[in-house]
This record gives sequence, C-alpha cells and structure tokens, in this order.
Amino acid sequence: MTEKKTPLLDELESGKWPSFVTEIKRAAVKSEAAGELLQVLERSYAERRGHWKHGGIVGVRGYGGGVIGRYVDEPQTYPHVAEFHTIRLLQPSGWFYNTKTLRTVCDIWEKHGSGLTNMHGSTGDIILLGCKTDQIQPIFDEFSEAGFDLGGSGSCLRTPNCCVGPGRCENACYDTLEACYNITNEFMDELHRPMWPYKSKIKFSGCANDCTSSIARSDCSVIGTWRDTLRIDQDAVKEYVAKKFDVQGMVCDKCPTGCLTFNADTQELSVVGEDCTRCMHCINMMPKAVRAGKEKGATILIGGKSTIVQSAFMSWVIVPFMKMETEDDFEPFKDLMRRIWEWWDEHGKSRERIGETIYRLGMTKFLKGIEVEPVPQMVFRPRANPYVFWDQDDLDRSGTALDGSKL
Amino acid sequence: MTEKKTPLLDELESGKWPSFVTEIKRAAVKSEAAGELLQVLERSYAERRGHWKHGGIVGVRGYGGGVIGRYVDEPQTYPHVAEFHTIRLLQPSGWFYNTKTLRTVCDIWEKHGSGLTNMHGSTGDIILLGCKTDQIQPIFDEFSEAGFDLGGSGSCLRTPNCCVGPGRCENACYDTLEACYNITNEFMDELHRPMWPYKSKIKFSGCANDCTSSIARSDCSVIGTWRDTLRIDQDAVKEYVAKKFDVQGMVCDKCPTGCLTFNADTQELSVVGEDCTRCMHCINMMPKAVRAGKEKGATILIGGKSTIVQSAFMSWVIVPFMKMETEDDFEPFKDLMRRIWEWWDEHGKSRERIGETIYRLGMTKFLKGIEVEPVPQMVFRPRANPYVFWDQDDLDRSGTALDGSKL
Amino acid sequence: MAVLDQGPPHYKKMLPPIIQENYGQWKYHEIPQPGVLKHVAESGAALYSVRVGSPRLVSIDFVRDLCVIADEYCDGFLRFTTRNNVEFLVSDEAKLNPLLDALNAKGYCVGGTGQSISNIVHTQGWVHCHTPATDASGVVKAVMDDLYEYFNTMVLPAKLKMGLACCLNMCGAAHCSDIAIVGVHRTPPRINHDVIRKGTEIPSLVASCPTGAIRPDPKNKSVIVNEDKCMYCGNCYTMSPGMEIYDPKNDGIAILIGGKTSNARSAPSFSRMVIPFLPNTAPRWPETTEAIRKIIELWIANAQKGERVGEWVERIGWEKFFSLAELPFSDMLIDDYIFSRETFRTSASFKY
Amino acid sequence: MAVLDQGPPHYKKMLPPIIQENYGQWKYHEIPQPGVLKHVAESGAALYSVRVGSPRLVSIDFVRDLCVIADEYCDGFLRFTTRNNVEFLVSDEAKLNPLLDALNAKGYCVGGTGQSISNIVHTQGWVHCHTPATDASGVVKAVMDDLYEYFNTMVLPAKLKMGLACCLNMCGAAHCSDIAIVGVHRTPPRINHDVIRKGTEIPSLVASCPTGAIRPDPKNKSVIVNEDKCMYCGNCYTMSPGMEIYDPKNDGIAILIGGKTSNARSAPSFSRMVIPFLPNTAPRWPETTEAIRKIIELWIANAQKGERVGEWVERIGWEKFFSLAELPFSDMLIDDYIFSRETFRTSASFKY
Ligand code: SRM
Ligand code: SRM
Ligand code: SRM
Ligand code: SRM
Ligand code: SF4
Ligand code: SF4
Ligand code: SF4
Ligand code: SF4
Ligand code: SF4
Ligand code: SF4
Ligand code: SF4
Ligand code: SF4
Repeated sequence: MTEKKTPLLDELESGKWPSFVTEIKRAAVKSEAAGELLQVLERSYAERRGHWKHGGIVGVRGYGGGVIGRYVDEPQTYPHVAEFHTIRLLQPSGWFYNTKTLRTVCDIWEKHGSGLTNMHGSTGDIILLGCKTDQIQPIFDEFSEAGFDLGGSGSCLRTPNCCVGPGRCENACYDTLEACYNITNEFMDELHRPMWPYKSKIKFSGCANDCTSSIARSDCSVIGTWRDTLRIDQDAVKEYVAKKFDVQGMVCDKCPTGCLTFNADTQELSVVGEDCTRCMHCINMMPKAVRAGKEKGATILIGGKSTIVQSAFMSWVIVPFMKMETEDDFEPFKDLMRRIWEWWDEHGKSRERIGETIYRLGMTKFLKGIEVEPVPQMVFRPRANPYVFWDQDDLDRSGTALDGSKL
Repeated sequence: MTEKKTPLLDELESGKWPSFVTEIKRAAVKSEAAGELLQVLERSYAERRGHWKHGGIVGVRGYGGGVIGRYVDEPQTYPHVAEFHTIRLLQPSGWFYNTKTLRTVCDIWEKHGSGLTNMHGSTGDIILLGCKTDQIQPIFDEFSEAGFDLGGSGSCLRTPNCCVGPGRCENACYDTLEACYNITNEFMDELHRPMWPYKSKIKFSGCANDCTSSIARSDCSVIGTWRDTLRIDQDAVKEYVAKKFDVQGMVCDKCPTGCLTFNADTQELSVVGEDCTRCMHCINMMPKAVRAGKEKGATILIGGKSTIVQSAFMSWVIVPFMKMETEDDFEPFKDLMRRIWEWWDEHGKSRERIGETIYRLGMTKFLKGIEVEPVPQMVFRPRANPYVFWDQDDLDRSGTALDGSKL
Repeated sequence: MAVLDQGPPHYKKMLPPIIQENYGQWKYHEIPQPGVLKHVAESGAALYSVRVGSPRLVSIDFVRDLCVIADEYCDGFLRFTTRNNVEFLVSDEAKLNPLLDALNAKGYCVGGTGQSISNIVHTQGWVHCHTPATDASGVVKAVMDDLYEYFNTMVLPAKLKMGLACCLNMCGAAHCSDIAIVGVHRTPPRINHDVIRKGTEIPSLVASCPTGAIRPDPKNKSVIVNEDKCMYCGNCYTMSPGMEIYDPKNDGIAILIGGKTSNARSAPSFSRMVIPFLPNTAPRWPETTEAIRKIIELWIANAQKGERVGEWVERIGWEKFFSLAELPFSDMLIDDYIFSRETFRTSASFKY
Repeated sequence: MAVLDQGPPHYKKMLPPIIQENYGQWKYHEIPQPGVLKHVAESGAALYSVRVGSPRLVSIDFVRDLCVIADEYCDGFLRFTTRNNVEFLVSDEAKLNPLLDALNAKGYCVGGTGQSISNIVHTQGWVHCHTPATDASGVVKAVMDDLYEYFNTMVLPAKLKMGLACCLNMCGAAHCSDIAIVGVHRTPPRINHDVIRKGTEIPSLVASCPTGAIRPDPKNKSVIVNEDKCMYCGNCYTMSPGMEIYDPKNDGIAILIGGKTSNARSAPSFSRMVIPFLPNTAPRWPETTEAIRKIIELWIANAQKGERVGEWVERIGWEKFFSLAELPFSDMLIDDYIFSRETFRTSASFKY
C-alpha cells in the first residue's frame, strides 16, 4: 500500500456525516487499488477534474452487460487502477439482506476486487467498485455459485427495483417485492443481453407516495393504487382529534380534490369516494385512521427518464388500473411490457428512450402499436391544437380526387 | 337583382338572433353583387363548401395592404361578384361613433360597394365586404376625404385595437383609447407598408380582465396594471355585506393568492398588498368597494397568436410594469416596439410570428437583442433543464485548448 | 388625391359629452338588468349602456337603423364592443326605458352582460373566405338562436365566451374561448400541379407544412404530399391555391372548451378539444348546437358560482368531465404536437 | 461454470421472521423518534426500523460492521433504503434502546425519517466516472455535515429530498428533487481528431447533439462544433472519448429546487434552476453548502406546515422566491429548450 499524503481528502474525514474517505482508507488497508484510488482522487480534488476513461467493452461469457469498463487516464502512474471496472449485481427485492448473504458479498469482493462498494447504486444494483479485467469472469463465477447474478448495463432492461412494500409498509397496494423478483426473472434475457435502442428501466412503488421515485427514474413506473374508496376508521379519527391533531387544517384543507369533510361536532371524517384521486395525503397524515380501499392494483406509467437528450421526462399513465396479483404471475403486465418493448424496438432511434420515441411519434401510434385503448386518464387535459390525424379509411373519400380534379 | 330561391338560407331568417341572411337580402335590394352573394352562399350551403378564391394582389396607390382580393370561383355564373374584395378601414379607438360618421361610412360604401359590412372585423377594422377592383382607389379616395384611412393586411403591423377603457370603465389603468390612437398614428408606415416576416398585432386592454383578449389575439399585449396596493372602501364593503353578498365565499376564497381577509365581525376586508397579483377578481366582484391602486401603468407581453404553425401561443411578460402616460406620448413603449420589430425583422423567418421566432431562438437572444433585463416576472417558473448557454467571454478559457491538447 | 397615413378618425369626436366630461373618472358600475350597464362617475354622473346583439355581417341599412335609434335616445352616439355587439350610450336616464321599449318593439336582442352568453366572435366562412371548412355566420346564427335564453338573462355560473373560426387560421381567435367552434378539414390537400408550376414558390410551400409532409418533386416541378404526415391544417393552401383542401364530404366542426383570456382568478388558458368532429349539417348544424347545449347545461348544473367553464373542468378533472358529459374519448384528443408532453398525465393521481 | 440468468437472490430468504409472519398485514406506523419507525401489524406485532446514514461509498468492512450489529440486535436482518440508508430491523422491542445506544456509541448517524433531510441520492463523481463536472461523495459529505441538524431531528416543514448528479446524465435522478445539486460543464468539448478518426461513428456522434451543434467534417474525417450552439451537455463525450468536456477552471455546480416525485397533494414536478453556477471549491464546496442552507432556512421560515419546497415556492410564486432568497435572476434561468414555452408567464398576474 502506498503511503502518500491526501491532505484535501483528509479534510472530509471530519464532521458528523460518515466519511467515504475513511471508507476508502479502510479498503486501502487491504487493497492497493483502493490506495491508488485515494491518490487519483486527491489529485482530482487538487486539479478539480476527473481522471477516469471509458474504454473497451468488458464482460462475462454469455452476457452483453453487467460490467462497466473503467480505466485511469495515467495507467503508468497508477498501475493498480489501470483497470478498475464496476460489477453490477442484482440486489434482492427491497434491499433486504440476511447477514450471511451480505458477508458472502464481502468475502468474494475482498478476494477479487478493491473492497469498495456502493450499497447500492442509483438504479438499485449492488455496485462493486473496481476490479481488473481478468478478475471479471472469476468474480461472476463465484457470485453465481453463491446465488447472485449480474445486473443490467447497456441498451437493455436495467435492474428493476422496488420499495419495501408489503415487507414493512401498510400502504402497499400490491406485492412490490414479489413483482420485482418475478418480473426481473421473467426478463432475464432482456436484462442480460442488450438489444434495444437504449436502456429501459422499471421501478415498482407500492403506492402513490412513490418511494422509489419511479415516475422520474424509470421508463416504466408501476405505482400501487385502488379502485374503490379509501377506508376511514372513525374511532381512530377521534383519537387523532383527542391528541389535538388539526384534521381540518392538515388533512381536509390540503386534500387536492377537496373531497374530504371533517365534521367537528361528530368528529367524523368523510370522503366523496369518486372524487378522490388517491394522492395518499390523508393516509400519510393519519395512518391509523385512513387507509386504501380493498380493490387494489397498480397504475402503469410510461416514459420517465433524466435530462439527456430531449429533456427529463416523467412517466405518464397508460393503464390507469391493472390488477397486480401474485396468483396470475403478473401476466397482464408482462404481456404489456413485451408489446411496449417490441413497439419501441421497431420504432425507436438509437439512444432514444421510449418516452422520447412516443413523444416523437405521438401517443396515437404508440397506443395502436401496443393495443391499448385511449382513456382520459392518460392526459392531464386534451390537446389544445386542432391538429388531429384522421384514419383516411374511416372517411368517405369518394368526393375527393388526389390529382386535383374537380368533384 | 336576381330573384333566385334560397331555401336553405331562408331557414336562417327565423329564430331570435338577428339574421345575417336578412341582412344580405336587405343589401341585395340595392346591390346586385349582394344578390349574387346570396346565390353563391346558397350553393355553399347545398354543397357544403366555399366558392371563393384568393388571387392577384389588389390595393391602392402608396400602400402595400388594406385590401383583401377576393374572387368567386365561377365568374361567368356570378359576374357581379367575380371581383368581391374587402376594404379594411381603421376604426376609431374603442369603436365609438357619432352617427354622422357612421352614416358617412354607409353612404360611401353604398355608392361603391355591396352595402355589406362587418362592424367589425375580428382584428378590429371596419370591414367593407365586397367591391370591384376598379372601385378600390375611388373608395379609398372618398374615405380619405372623409377622414378615414385603410387598415392593415399582409406582413405588417395590423390594425391595433383597444377596450373601451377610460371612456366608460372604472378599471382602466391607462388611457387605452389614446394609446391606441397615438400609437397607431406613430406606426403608419409599419401598418400601411408590409415589410416584415409576417403580421404583427397590438391590442390594448385597460386591465387584467383583458376585454380585448389581447393575450391570445395579439403579438404584443398591453395590459393595464398598477404598482402599489389596491384600494378598499370599507363603507362600501359593509354595504355589500348588508345586501347579503358572500364576501368570504365569492371574493376571499377565490382570490388566487389568498391575500384577502374578511373580518366577519368588523365587516372589514383587508389585503396583503405585496402578495396580490392584480388578477382583478375582487375588483370585479365588488366594483363599488375595491379598486386598483394609484400608481398605474401597463404590463407588456409578447408573442400571442393563433394556431398556425407552431401551435397557438399566448403572450408572455417582457416588461412587468411600464408607465403609460399620455404626456410622454408613450415614448418608452414606442421605443420598445421598434427594438422588438427590428430584432424580429432581422431574425424571423418568412411567415414566422414573433412568438415563434423567440421560441426558436430563445428568450436570452431576444432579451439581449431588445436590450431588456431578464426578471423572474417573465416566467411562471425557471428552466427545468440544465442546458444553460454561457457567454464564453465571461469564463476563464486559459485552461482549455480547442485542439484537444492537454492542460 | 387621398391623404396617406392620416390614421383612424379621432375617437374624441366620437365620445358623447358625458364621456368627455367624465373621461377616466368612472367609479363603479352596476348591471341593473340584462343588457344594461350603469356606469357611475366620481362626479355622480351616470351613463347607461344598452347592449344589443348584432349578426356582424350586416347591411348599411342595419347601420343606418342603429343611427336613427342613437339619434333619438343617445344624442347620436353609440359604440361597438370587442364582441361586435352594439352599445347604445344613454346619458339621460329618462331615455333608458323608452329606448329599451323601442328596441324590444323592433325585435332587437338586448343582453350579453354579466353571467350570460354574449355574441360569438366569428369570421367569414363561406360568405367571403377561401379556406373555410365550415360557414361562420350560419353556425353562429344557429347556436345563438338555440342558446338565446342565456343571452338575455344572467343565470349562468359565470360569463360564457364563445368563438368560432372557420379554419385553423383561427381568425375568430377561438383558441382561448370557453367554447370554441372550429372548422376542420380532414383530408389532405389535392395538388393541382398546373397551378403549382405556374405561380408557387416551392421552397416556401415546403416550409409551410408544420409536419414536414410536403416535399419537392423536382421532376414534376411540383410537390408531393406524404398523406400519412398530413393533419389537414390547410397552411399549404394558404401558401398556394394549388393545394386545394376543402372537401364537402369530410369537412366539419371540432369543439374545444375551457379557454379564457382574462386573468381573473386563474391564468389565461387554451381551449381543449373535446369533440374532434361534427358534420356540416347546413343550414342549422343541429349536431353542433346540441353538443354545445349539452356542455353548457352540464356546466350550469355542476359548476360553482363564479366558475368559468375551464375553471370548473380543471377543478373536477378532465377525466371526470368526459364521464359526466358522456363524450367518447379517443386518441384524436391526445396531443401529439410540439407541446404534447405537458398534457400527458405525469402523475398517478386521477379519477376513474 | 456460472449459471446464467438465475436472477437476484430470493428476497424471501432475506426477510426476518416478523416480516414473514406479517407480510402484507401491516396496519399503521408511527415515528417514535427521529430515525426510528414503528410498524404495527394487524396481528399486533411491532417491527422497529432504525435508519442509519451511509456514505454509500463504503468498504466491505463497513458492511461487515453492519452485519455484526444486525446479528446482535436484529437476528441477522437488515435492509437498505431507496436513498441508500441502512435500516436495522428490530423485532424485539427490548433490543431497540440498546441498539440505539450502541449506534450512538459507535458514531453512527440515526435519522432521516419524517420531516427531515435524508441521505442525498448521488453518484460516482471523480471517484469512478469519466464525465463528471464535479465530485459526488465529497459534495454530499460537505452538505450533509453542514445540514446534519436536520437529519437527526424532524423539525422541517416537510420531508426534504436532495439529489446530486455529477453530470447532466443525472444518474442521481436529481431532476425531481426538493434540492438538486447538478454538476455542469460550461465550455464546449475539445475535439481530439485522432481519437475521433480512430474509433467514432461520426453519424451517431452528430446525432447525439441535442442542439445540432456538431457537424461532420468529411475532409478531416472528424467533426466540427459550432460553439455558439453548444450548451456543454457532454452527450457527445458519452458518445466519443474524442470530445473531451471536462474543464477544471469552468466546471462546477448548478442548484435546482422544488421537484418532487410523490403524488401527495400535488403532482410530481421537476426541479427548477435557481443558481446556474457555483465553483468546484474542493474539498468542502462552501459556496454550495451555504447556498443550500440559505434556501432551506428560508423555506423553514416561510413555508406552511406540511409544505414541500416546491409547493411552497409555487404558492408564493417564483418571482417572490427570488426576491426573498435575494438570488440574482438572469437569462440563464429562463428555459430556451423544447418545452420552454410552457414556462413563460402567459399571464398578466404576478408579484413585484
Ligand atoms: C452507478 C450509477 C451511479 C451511481 O453511483 O449510483 C450510474 C453510473 C453511470 N451512468 Fe447512470 N448510473 C446510475 C444510475 C442512473 C440513473 C438513476 C436510476 O436508474 O434511477 C439515471 C437516471 C434515470 C434514467 O435512466 O434516465 C442514469 C442516467 C444515465 C444516463 C442518461 C440516460 C438518459 O437517457 O438520459 C447515462 C448516459 C448513457 O447511458 O449513455 C448514464 C451513464 C452512466 C455511466 C455508465 C456513464 C459511463 O459510461 O461512465 C456511469 C458509470 C459510472 C461508473 O463508474 O460505473 N446514466 N443513471 C447508477 C447505476 C447503479 C446501479 O446500477 O444501481
Ligand atoms: C376578416 C377577418 C375575419 C373576420 O371575419 O373578422 C380575417 C380574415 C382573414 N384572415 Fe385572419 N382575419 C381576421 C382576424 C384574425 C385574427 C383575430 C385577431 O386579429 O384578433 C386572427 C388570430 C390572431 C392572430 O393573429 O394569430 C387571424 C389569423 C389569421 C391567420 C393565421 C395567422 C397565424 O400566425 O397563425 C391567417 C393566415 C395568414 O395570414 O396567412 C389569416 C388570414 C386571413 C385571410 C386573409 C385569409 C385569406 O387569405 O383569405 C382572411 C381574409 C378573409 C376575407 O374574406 O377578407 N388570419 N385573423 C379578421 C380581420 C378583420 C379585421 O381586420 O378587423
Ligand atoms: C364592452 C366590453 C369591452 C369593450 O371594449 O368592448 C367589456 C366590458 C366590460 N367587461 Fe369585459 N368586456 C368585453 C369583453 C371582454 C372579453 C373579451 C371577449 O369577450 O372576447 C373578456 C375576456 C374573455 C375571457 O376571459 O375569455 C372580458 C373579461 C371580463 C371579465 C373577466 C371575467 C372572468 O371572470 O373571467 C370581467 C369581470 C366581470 O365581469 O366580473 C369583465 C368586466 C367588464 C365590465 C364589467 C368592466 C366595467 O367595469 O365596465 C364591462 C361590462 C361587462 C359585462 O358585459 O358584463 N370583462 N370582457 C366587451 C364586451 C364584449 C361583448 O359584447 O360581450
Ligand atoms: C424506506 C423508504 C422506502 C424503501 O423502500 O426504502 C420509505 C419509507 C417510507 N415512506 Fe417514503 N420511503 C422512502 C423513500 C421515499 C421517496 C423516494 C426518495 O426519497 O428518493 C419518496 C418520494 C420523494 C419525493 O416525493 O420527492 C418518498 C415519499 C414518501 C411520502 C410522500 C411525502 C410527501 O408528502 O410528498 C410519504 C408520506 C409521508 O411521509 O407522510 C412516505 C412515507 C413513507 C413511510 C411512512 C411509509 C410507511 O408507512 O412505512 C415510510 C417511512 C417514511 C419516513 O422515513 O419518514 N414516503 N419516500 C425510503 C426511505 C429513503 C430514505 O432512506 O430516506
Ligand atoms: S411507495 Fe407506498 S407502499 Fe411503498 S414504501 Fe412508500 S409508502 Fe410504502
Ligand atoms: S387520498 Fe388525496 S385526494 Fe383522496 S381523499 Fe385523501 S387527500 Fe383527498
Ligand atoms: S379590460 Fe379592464 S379597463 Fe378595459 S374594458 Fe375591460 S375591465 Fe375595463
Ligand atoms: S386582485 Fe386578485 S390577487 Fe389581488 S387581492 Fe384581488 S383577488 Fe386577490
Ligand atoms: S378562419 Fe380561416 S376560413 Fe375563416 S376567415 Fe379566417 S382564414 Fe378565412
Ligand atoms: S394541410 Fe397542413 S399538414 Fe397537410 S400538407 Fe398542407 S401544410 Fe402540411
Ligand atoms: S451523473 Fe454523469 S458523471 Fe455522475 S456517475 Fe452518472 S454519468 Fe457519471
Ligand atoms: S456538449 Fe452537448 S451541446 Fe455541446 S457539442 Fe457536445 S452534445 Fe452538443
């Protein structure tokens, strides 16, 4: 291990928040690569620029992705991080672990890599940060043995993720953990063998609080909801009142649809079910008194992504309500995704996310392509321009001649 | 006059609303052209299509517009409307008339035209509908003699218009009638001699009720406003209360900024002046009790237009507050318009309205071009994308080399 | 010889004495009855304006009739409004009722103030334009006849501003109306190659198409239209008479609702399409009058007091509007143009 | 040989017994103290989750330390959150306080629940990526140190969700955060023609530029960048290493605020730029920490209870925010990209 000074980084070891510098240093005790990373990083801090390059594609046999090739720009100076690739491993649903599993991850990574990790990456994977090219296959083999698999990278289905859902949350309207697991397994080929115009992400949130931020962070957002009316426990309402909770001000007045009424005399809360848009606010405010309806499922939204190229997009509704039952193995959802990807694969340009493809070609073409009926829930409001395309076959064209001849 | 049947049109003579068919028939008593118009129109009703063509440019000496050339598509069948052009005359501000003036219009038009008119066209002109080519110059000469002038057509400043303003409205924050008159006169050349990429319209509304719909209907919308706080007459408030007017429900609850408070005990209405956005609602509801502040002027907005080509645009703020004083002859506004048109003339494509040019090139270029400082009032909200252009001259480029050489 | 650039007649000569005297000194107004505005000045002077509906396409005799009335009751002064109504300006209160009686006797329509439907801003249509997809005056007459009860009363939740444009050029500026009636074509232009060859600047024609459906056909010295890309806006026809766009069997009317231009309460807003097509059933367009009446009656029944059409729909949600109105929703109502993205429901909250 | 496509480890094996037993049967939750969630099941069972901040870039020893704690207090179970915090899952109430004491003793940060600032979603930065305009972990450390008082308390008007992305690729998905810290370049790419000639597909490179600033240079077998059109997004550099975009003197940070992704009360919304540039003053980015603190304190002082940052700003108006925050407004903050029009104030109503 090199014992060079890192005065700038050292400054980031003080303060209350845990320090990544300390962590790199801990790794550096066992890994020369981690030690060199510290040097490279110190230099970045001094020079205020990065020192990493992307380069040739690296990977494992049988897969098209899962590893991000990374090289330092001065391999002579920093030979141990000359190759310093990232391994992405599929995380267990909801990032639940037993310590045995976690220790396995540590042990394998200690053996072959830098000993640095992100728990977790922004997409959700277990990110193992920094290994040499020749270690990639062995790492994969050992992780595979231990029950792990690689995550997504490249123009493929990226590693789906989900909120804690039924594992620990009273708001879960469908089984996010199982959905994520089951659906990830279903689309192993799409995930491991990039074949699309660009990446595609799915995130599963159990309710409209959207704790995975799926609407912003995934091409397909699966957000739990219900079809009937939310349920109110009037006794519990009274308890909130007794504790001086301001039901009128904090709940009713902030309900976006104004569909909640609090009767101060009877201390009862009532809802106009058909006007509720299931935004979750009242449930969030009074979790003991208000909860979702019984007829549960999910809203499917499409198109979310970040800034590059056409601007950031948020996903928008394409199926207002879909049952998401474990029993049927999520078949309707899987069918839908297949139709969506097929359409995108056929029409998308290279490096065009599906939201951008739909924006470019129009919802009409998209909905026809995936065989979904248009419903007003798909839009905040209808078009303001009158630029409607008409299927010419539906019209009586007998009176018009394309050569301009008179009627 | 031809005495052909018009059974379809005749059906439009019944009903309570005044009938344009009756009017055409009245004109037809004196004008063969009007009679033929009735025939052409009856045919349109039967065939469900128009029968008019645009054609060669027609006009008067010295002007490039003001007359719309119109020809029937079967001149042999309808010789009296073979040429059936529209004359646009500048209306007096606010469409005020004395009967002498109106009768003059009628007399001249009776002599030379179809006797049909629109009082008024959608842009605001007096529209005289239907005359022959050889009558155009005589018509103009006589109207000119009588104190009238032609309105705009083509790629020029179109006839400005204004709301009734100080003529009859307590809400007027500047003198719309004078502004329209004075500014129309200032830009006679721009109005009569098309020279721009496309048309440009100005409309003057005395307050944010925008009774000319300027925000939707004009490239430049001049909307009256004030800088200080609206004024409340508490005695008048009490009168409203006495008449059982629901001040809380109809006024305070609907104030978009929630800056109005009604004290039911004292029956007083108060406002947080700095939060009021001068939307006019409370003034509209209680005209006897609430009125504008004293420091009056106008907001200047730019870019409004209808659907073709890039969608309909509404004007947006470029000058939040500008004094619009009669004494200074509206100089700051005129200066601004000159800079705006100059920029647009230089950068606009053919048939591109100024709103579209700004959208295409960006507000930054526009504001620099017209020398107006950016202020947050110009936008509902700042940009969501980080795609900022930086003036490279403001940066320290010493460290970067364009040829890719290292630092 | 004509004087050039003399500008409009001076408005000051057109103002009745009461306005001259109280110019800019108005204090408040009342609406004593539908169609009558009473403006009171700081001086105490009161001006009554009596609003009368106009078909807008009128004969000079109509105008002369107005002059006779104005001479008798208004010292020879009157004005027109931004919606092309006539306003008789009565400065002598004693003349107000006689005027109203006279107007009534002669069959004039008094109304259009306050919570009413006023005249429909409209255009030329088959009477005088070359690109219309429907008539203007006829549709307006049919609709106003049908809705007359809302013109001469003030029983609506709020003002109702309607606009009609006979083609997408939108001369009626219908794009921000409570209810917009818009003439629409539905088939691509039919190219008259001879006309194009004769007089059309091909690059401008190609550039005029918002969707890039037109491409040059150099061999033919004309153009080719990609029918799949055309959405029948007619802009190419405006550029060249060789691109004929009218089509009697398929032209008709689209209905858009919920726009406004005033800033009161909510920001100005565009009208939004709720019915993509209704046929041109001249002379009385029953499908159109019926559709509009239904929307208006739904609004009356459901809106809160003071709520414009768009404010009401935005409060309840467009999805709820479609179910209440029992109007079919279709892909045609989903935007697919430049700013479409902002209309997509990027939220998991909605009504069923 | 490795098994292909076996998928992620099964989550069921990772769930503590209390979760297995009460799976999907949770009834409500409480937050007894900052950093501690209590979830009660229909069965009456109570699960305590103790949330601990993580620097996210950690050593395996950090993970092993977590395991030791989990073994001692949580029967060997723990989880990570969507914001990369650790959650210790305590099913035995008796172990809760001992766990908290132990965590305290060892210097772990407990917090991030309820009306607090949680961990900052972030990215690789100078540690491991090739396009960063700033570091990730370092900025996060500096900001979290500064704002620590809001992590381990719940005194904010509402939750505060921060995100950091070290370049416009936005891997931190900062675009819908209450406060977004975004690494930005400010100078056009420097073309390395050799690299381009060697390995770049020129048409794809040209197509990658959002503003059309890149055009092919066939003579050179490379490309030319129109500097006036470039807004330094770095997308071309993602396509080709020959378009180097980092620039130590001019790279830095932009601050955007007011985004959210939950549907609670208001629809999800994008963050909006309020500061176009702050310098990369490593190692502690004082300009950035200060700017963020100021915004947060303004929010605390002015927001209503329960109001997220964006909800507060939208209520008072962005123009008011800029004057309250004493932040300079400039043309750089006005959108000029595809959906710019929707951000323009098409209304005459605003505050001064
Ligand atoms: C590791 C990670 C950041 C992190 O520190 O957590 C990451 C790192 C990279 N991202 Fe990302 N992205 C990561 C999550 C995201 C997210 C967030 C998410 O998934 O929720 C986004 C925004 C959401 C989205 O998909 O739009 C994201 C949007 C991008 C983009 C822009 C894509 C776009 O359509 O706009 C790129 C550019 C590209 O793919 O060419 C990108 C490219 C990259 C590359 C591969 C760039 C490169 O070629 O070096 C980075 C590799 C860094 C490295 O050293 O491994 N990364 N990237 C995240 C993946 C970890 C994981 O698998 O769990
Ligand atoms: C007469 C009038 C309609 C009416 O019945 O009142 C009218 C009639 C025509 N308009 Fe218009 N426009 C009239 C007000 C408008 C308005 C409303 C306004 O000004 O408030 C608009 C929408 C606002 C705007 O400017 O965007 C309007 C937007 C158009 C457009 C589309 C412009 C655009 O940028 O989208 C065209 C197309 C063009 O100019 O090539 C157009 C073109 C035309 C032409 C010249 C088309 C043509 O070549 O035949 C029409 C001539 C009809 C004729 O027979 O005279 N007219 N036009 C209005 C002018 C009367 C007047 O001068 O007072
Ligand atoms: C006469 C006229 C101005 C003119 O110069 O000709 C006018 C006159 C008045 N308007 Fe207007 N408005 C006139 C067109 C408009 C328009 C433009 C239009 O109709 O195309 C608008 C914007 C339309 C929109 O928002 O879509 C308009 C939006 C208003 C409003 C705002 C209504 C709202 O709540 O949104 C008010 C306030 C009110 O009535 O409470 C208003 C108020 C008024 C007042 C009360 C102002 C006053 O104190 O004198 C006048 C009588 C209103 C009435 O009839 O009830 N005026 N007013 C126009 C009459 C047109 C007509 O014949 O019907
Ligand atoms: C643990 C976690 C889910 C997971 O699978 O990991 C989670 C857990 C809970 N969330 Fe969440 N949320 C989690 C990330 C999110 C996210 C995503 C993010 O942070 O990137 C969001 C959307 C963010 C946004 O809107 O920008 C999110 C928006 C909410 C909301 C809506 C807040 C609002 O009013 O806008 C609630 C409701 C509430 O807290 O009142 C909520 C409520 C909850 C509850 C109370 C649900 C429950 O009954 O158990 C949980 C405890 C909240 C707390 O910490 O106060 N959760 N929550 C995530 C914790 C992240 C962390 O470490 O801090
Ligand atoms: S998204 Fe809903 S179900 Fe999932 S953790 Fe958040 S609150 Fe619970
Ligand atoms: S979920 Fe939202 S919309 Fe429905 S009642 Fe509760 S607060 Fe209102
Ligand atoms: S815009 Fe304002 S000032 Fe003009 S007429 Fe309407 S209410 Fe009066
Ligand atoms: S003008 Fe509008 S914003 Fe101002 S106090 Fe009145 S209602 Fe409120
Ligand atoms: S809307 Fe179209 S058809 Fe009607 S007058 Fe205007 S240009 Fe002519
Ligand atoms: S009608 Fe419009 S869309 Fe169709 S070809 Fe002509 S300009 Fe293009
Ligand atoms: S945001 Fe940019 S620099 Fe940061 S990790 Fe993602 S791609 Fe790399
Ligand atoms: S940095 Fe972005 S805008 Fe500049 S040339 Fe590269 S891709 Fe184009």
